[in-house]
Amino acid sequence: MYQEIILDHYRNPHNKGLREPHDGEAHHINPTCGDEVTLRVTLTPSPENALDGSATVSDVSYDSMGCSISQASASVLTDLLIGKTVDESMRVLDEFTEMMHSKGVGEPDEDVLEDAVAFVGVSKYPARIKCALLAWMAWKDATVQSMQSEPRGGGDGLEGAS
Amino acid sequence: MYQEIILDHYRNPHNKGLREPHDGEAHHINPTCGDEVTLRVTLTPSPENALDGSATVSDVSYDSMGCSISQASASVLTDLLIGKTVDESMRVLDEFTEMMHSKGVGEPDEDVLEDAVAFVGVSKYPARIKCALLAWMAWKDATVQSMQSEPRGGGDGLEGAS
Amino acid sequence: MTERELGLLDAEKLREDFEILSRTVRDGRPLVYLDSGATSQKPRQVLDAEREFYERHNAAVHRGAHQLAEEATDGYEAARATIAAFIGAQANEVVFTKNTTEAINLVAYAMSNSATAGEEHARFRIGPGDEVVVSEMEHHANLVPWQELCRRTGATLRWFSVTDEGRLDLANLDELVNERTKIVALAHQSNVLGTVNPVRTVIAKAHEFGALVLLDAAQSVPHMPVDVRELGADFLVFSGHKMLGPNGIGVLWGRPELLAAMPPFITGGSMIGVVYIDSATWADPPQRFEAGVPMAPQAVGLAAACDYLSAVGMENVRAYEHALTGYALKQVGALDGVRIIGPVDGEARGGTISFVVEDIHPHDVGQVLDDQGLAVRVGHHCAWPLHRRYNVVATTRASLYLYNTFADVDALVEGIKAAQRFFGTGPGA
Amino acid sequence: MTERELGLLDAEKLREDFEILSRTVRDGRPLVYLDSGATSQKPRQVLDAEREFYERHNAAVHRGAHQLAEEATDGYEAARATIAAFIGAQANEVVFTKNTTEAINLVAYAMSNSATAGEEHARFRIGPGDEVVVSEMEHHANLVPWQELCRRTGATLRWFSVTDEGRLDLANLDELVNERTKIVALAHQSNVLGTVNPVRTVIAKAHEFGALVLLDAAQSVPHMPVDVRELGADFLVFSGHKMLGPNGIGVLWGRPELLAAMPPFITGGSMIGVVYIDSATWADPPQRFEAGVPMAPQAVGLAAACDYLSAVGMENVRAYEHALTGYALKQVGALDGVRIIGPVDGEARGGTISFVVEDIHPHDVGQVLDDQGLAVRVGHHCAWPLHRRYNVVATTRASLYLYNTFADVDALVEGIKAAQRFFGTGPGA
Ligand SMILES: Cc1ncc(COP(=O)(O)O)c(C=O)c1O
Ligand SMILES: Cc1ncc(COP(=O)(O)O)c(C=O)c1O
Repeated sequence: MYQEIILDHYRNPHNKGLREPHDGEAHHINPTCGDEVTLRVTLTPSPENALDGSATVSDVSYDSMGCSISQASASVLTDLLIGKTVDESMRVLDEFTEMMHSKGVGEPDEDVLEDAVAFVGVSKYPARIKCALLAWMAWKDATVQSMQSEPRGGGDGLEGAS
Repeated sequence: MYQEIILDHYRNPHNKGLREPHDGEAHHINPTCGDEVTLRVTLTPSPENALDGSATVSDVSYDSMGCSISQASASVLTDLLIGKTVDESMRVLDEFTEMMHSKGVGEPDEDVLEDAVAFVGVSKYPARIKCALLAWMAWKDATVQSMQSEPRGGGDGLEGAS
Repeated sequence: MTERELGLLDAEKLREDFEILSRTVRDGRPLVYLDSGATSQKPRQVLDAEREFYERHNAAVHRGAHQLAEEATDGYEAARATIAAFIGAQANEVVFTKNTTEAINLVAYAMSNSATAGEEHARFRIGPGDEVVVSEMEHHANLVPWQELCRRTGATLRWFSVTDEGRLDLANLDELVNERTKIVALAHQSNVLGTVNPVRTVIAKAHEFGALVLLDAAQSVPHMPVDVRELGADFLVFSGHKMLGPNGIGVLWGRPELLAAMPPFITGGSMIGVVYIDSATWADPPQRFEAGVPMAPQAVGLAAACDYLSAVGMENVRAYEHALTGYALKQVGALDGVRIIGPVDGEARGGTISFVVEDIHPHDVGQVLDDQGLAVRVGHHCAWPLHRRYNVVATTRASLYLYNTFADVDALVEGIKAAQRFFGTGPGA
Repeated sequence: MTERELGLLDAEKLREDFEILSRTVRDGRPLVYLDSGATSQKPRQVLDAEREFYERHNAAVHRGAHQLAEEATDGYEAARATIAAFIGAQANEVVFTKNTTEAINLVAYAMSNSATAGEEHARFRIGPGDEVVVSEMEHHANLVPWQELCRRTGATLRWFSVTDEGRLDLANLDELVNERTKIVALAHQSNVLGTVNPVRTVIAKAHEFGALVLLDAAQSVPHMPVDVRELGADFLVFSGHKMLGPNGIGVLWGRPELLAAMPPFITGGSMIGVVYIDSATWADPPQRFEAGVPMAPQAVGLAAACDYLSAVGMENVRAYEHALTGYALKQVGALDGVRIIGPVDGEARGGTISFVVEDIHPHDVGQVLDDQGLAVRVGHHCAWPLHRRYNVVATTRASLYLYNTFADVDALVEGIKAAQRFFGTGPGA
């Protein structure tokens, strides 16, 4: 289960460290082991200035404490979702969640999941699924929150993410 | 277990029906089946006018609702204890209790228990032991109560029992 | 008539799965087990499933990251799904308890605990002026916990009567269930009368007033198809040991939104969110209500029992028991000096037959039956108020299950006659 | 060194009784089970006893008058006597619960219930101004129920600290235990640190003020001789599944005069004196606390576990585990980059060894160990406040029992080294 990609992200996490500005933030804890993640999302409204599925996830940053799987999964998440629309991101989330519950059977969609397919092996270890999903669940909460926030005006998001 | 003696006492119970006067009364219920007994004891003080172990159990009467074993056991009790001193009666009680917990092994003392030896077979049926003991436990309570009551004066007891 | 004629269920064949049914009692008499209402016997398949768990997969569930712990957790959660499906529910709506009794106490204590729990549990608060409704035919398990809830909170206990025929008396339904009613706790099937109650009527009335309804299904789930969505209750409880499953496991089913709004009952490990030295938060249901290392092997055993019953088919179980009960009501009911306490017709009633034999105390009836190898129950069957209602101290109860035969009923009838002969009562005495 | 040199206990021989210990995991690795602190494995003798009950004597105990019911009741009560004797108690002082967690909740709820119970239960009343004392090293099972008791009653929770070395800090004993203290609830042996607490000192102080003491003996009764009269506590609780017994059964031992003065917790059948429709009275202990059809087969299984442990000899179990633990502390403690959380010397501690491996998360340590067939536990082990105290989110825990060998400890050491190599940390990285 410890694919090289996972270990790489674990050793050199991307986008770690909380950043400003942000539209939504979520703090999730894994009650069975105490692992924690705080994750922030910044959205850029669509050209129509809507904070809906067509908005862009312009930044994701996080701070976390946890095992290799939870750390690497947070890092891969940021790589995958930054720059995608909310709708596209939710599709990735669904695909990732489904893979995590696949018990290692079935073919994850590599086009959608990219590096995240490395986590397919984790799905064979039920006790670790929560680790892999921790950041994703936090991302979902933070994004829903962001969509309910006041749009900070076009462009801000991208600037903030730089 | 249904010895002829038991069935006889069941069909023709002795001393059934509550009588006056009495020094102590106890009401016992068997919580597993709801059987009930109300039992009264009258004591006659010893020649020294003491209501202690040397007092005489001058009357026992009861009212009850229950199975053949509990009915017969109450009836046999009255036959055995009326006329004995409290000390002697307590010895019979101890002997009876011991026999009921003997699981049918050991020789009950026929000199002490007389007709009550017929209950030795009941001791092999744990669920029925409580039935056999119900009146005896009530007698013990009522007697302890009687000993704490005010002596009603010599003779009264015996008159009352007539 | 033999059960073969039903063509639905081959009791003789099923009996082979129950080792204990081939034993003898009291000097070599074949056992005739007529006490399944108290607890059922367990087929080999159930005992094997439990043993296999211990010998292959035993570990603390939800607590380890090693292979055994994973297998144990999988087994436990798969069992939950099987048991949930057996009553038409989703897995996350099923809470494991040690028995029906704990499941009822869980709901009753959640209600009193909500007084000091957060606002999110306000839905369950209860206090002076509020009412709890039960019935005269409840098992103590579905009566005393509500008496105690009322004592703790100052709420008032009210109850349905039963009719002379052994049916729930709905005459004062409109008066009993009203805007003060917080919860109605009712037997789905009586463990004494056999009566199957018209629970839909009561549920509909209770829901008019936003009251909750808990069904004590300890005697129904083992004997008939039960679908919680169809019934429409809010909570439903039952025990594993009465439905071919192991002892030490019971089930609380609850509507998910209600479980989510309920504060916990027993607290400790595995039911928490975060724990600080002076405060804690709760996990989501069902975990919130399952503190401590659970009875995973028993859950696996109960799931095997559900599989066993499903393979026979619960419709077949019901139909077979219905036929058997009809026969027993007729045969026992025809005896002189025998009075059945409960409905004498087979409609809306299960295979529990309680009766009194004139001039013979139930203890004595039971004893004579026992001497002939028949295992029945005597006493008040944990339904003392119901017995008081019928002016009897105790009854003799024969309770049937899928492994009983028409020959068992015949043996019962012969046994009752023998008791009458022995005590010189009844016909011919 | 091998265990043979001890001449006390032949672990290799005992292992033959545990079918599961000969299985393999993860692609054919022999199982090395180091998670007995979570739950123990069960010997054949225990599983056989339980099965024999089901196949020969199964019936509802204390509820029937037929032969099976008598045999079941005898088996259940004989089991109670055996288990009581195992801890130096009388049978009537032993209450069966489903686990340690329920046993602790039973006492905590009895205390809050006494507010609305009769005067005869006044001894257990607790309210604002009163104090409950626990420690920072408690398992959630012996912490959260007391938090909740305080929430229900307005009493105040206080706690002992632990020292850097993993010992109970008694520095403020005089201040913590005082005339306001109603009950002290304390682990006899910590499930994380392994520490055996100086309970006699605490008990003596508590009794000066008439406060009750409950010992959480879930981790001590399985591993050392325990005599309740010698200890002098008021209540003592433990679980069957951690001492070779079945799941689904636990024990509350209590001083008889205290049990007699306690109002009930779970109410229902078999725990009553008389029941009316609107009120009820209680049976004497232990029945008062055992509502519903109990887990008789599990009680019989637990008695068989006690017999098994007694045959080995609890002094031998303690001595053997002491030697094994000493070896493990030395070997694991000697590893670079490994820090043991808990006493590093073997005195007054049991065979539970929790540790952190520098720069490797416990989940990852556990995973690498699991890949080699080693079953350990990772996480906070239901002792979150304790982990916070040591500034760690989680630890890896190896817990030993009588069937573990010195070779198991060697495998653990090799496993930790492998994890360090894999993650490129530790010596040589
Ligand atoms: C010290 C201690 N107390 C209490 C418990 C709770 O035991 P159970 O989960 O069997 O109720 C445990 C084990 O989980 C424990 O180790
Ligand atoms: C109708 C009914 N409710 C509740 C119970 C209690 O079940 P348990 O003793 O398994 O908790 C029983 C059986 O004893 C019952 O028949």
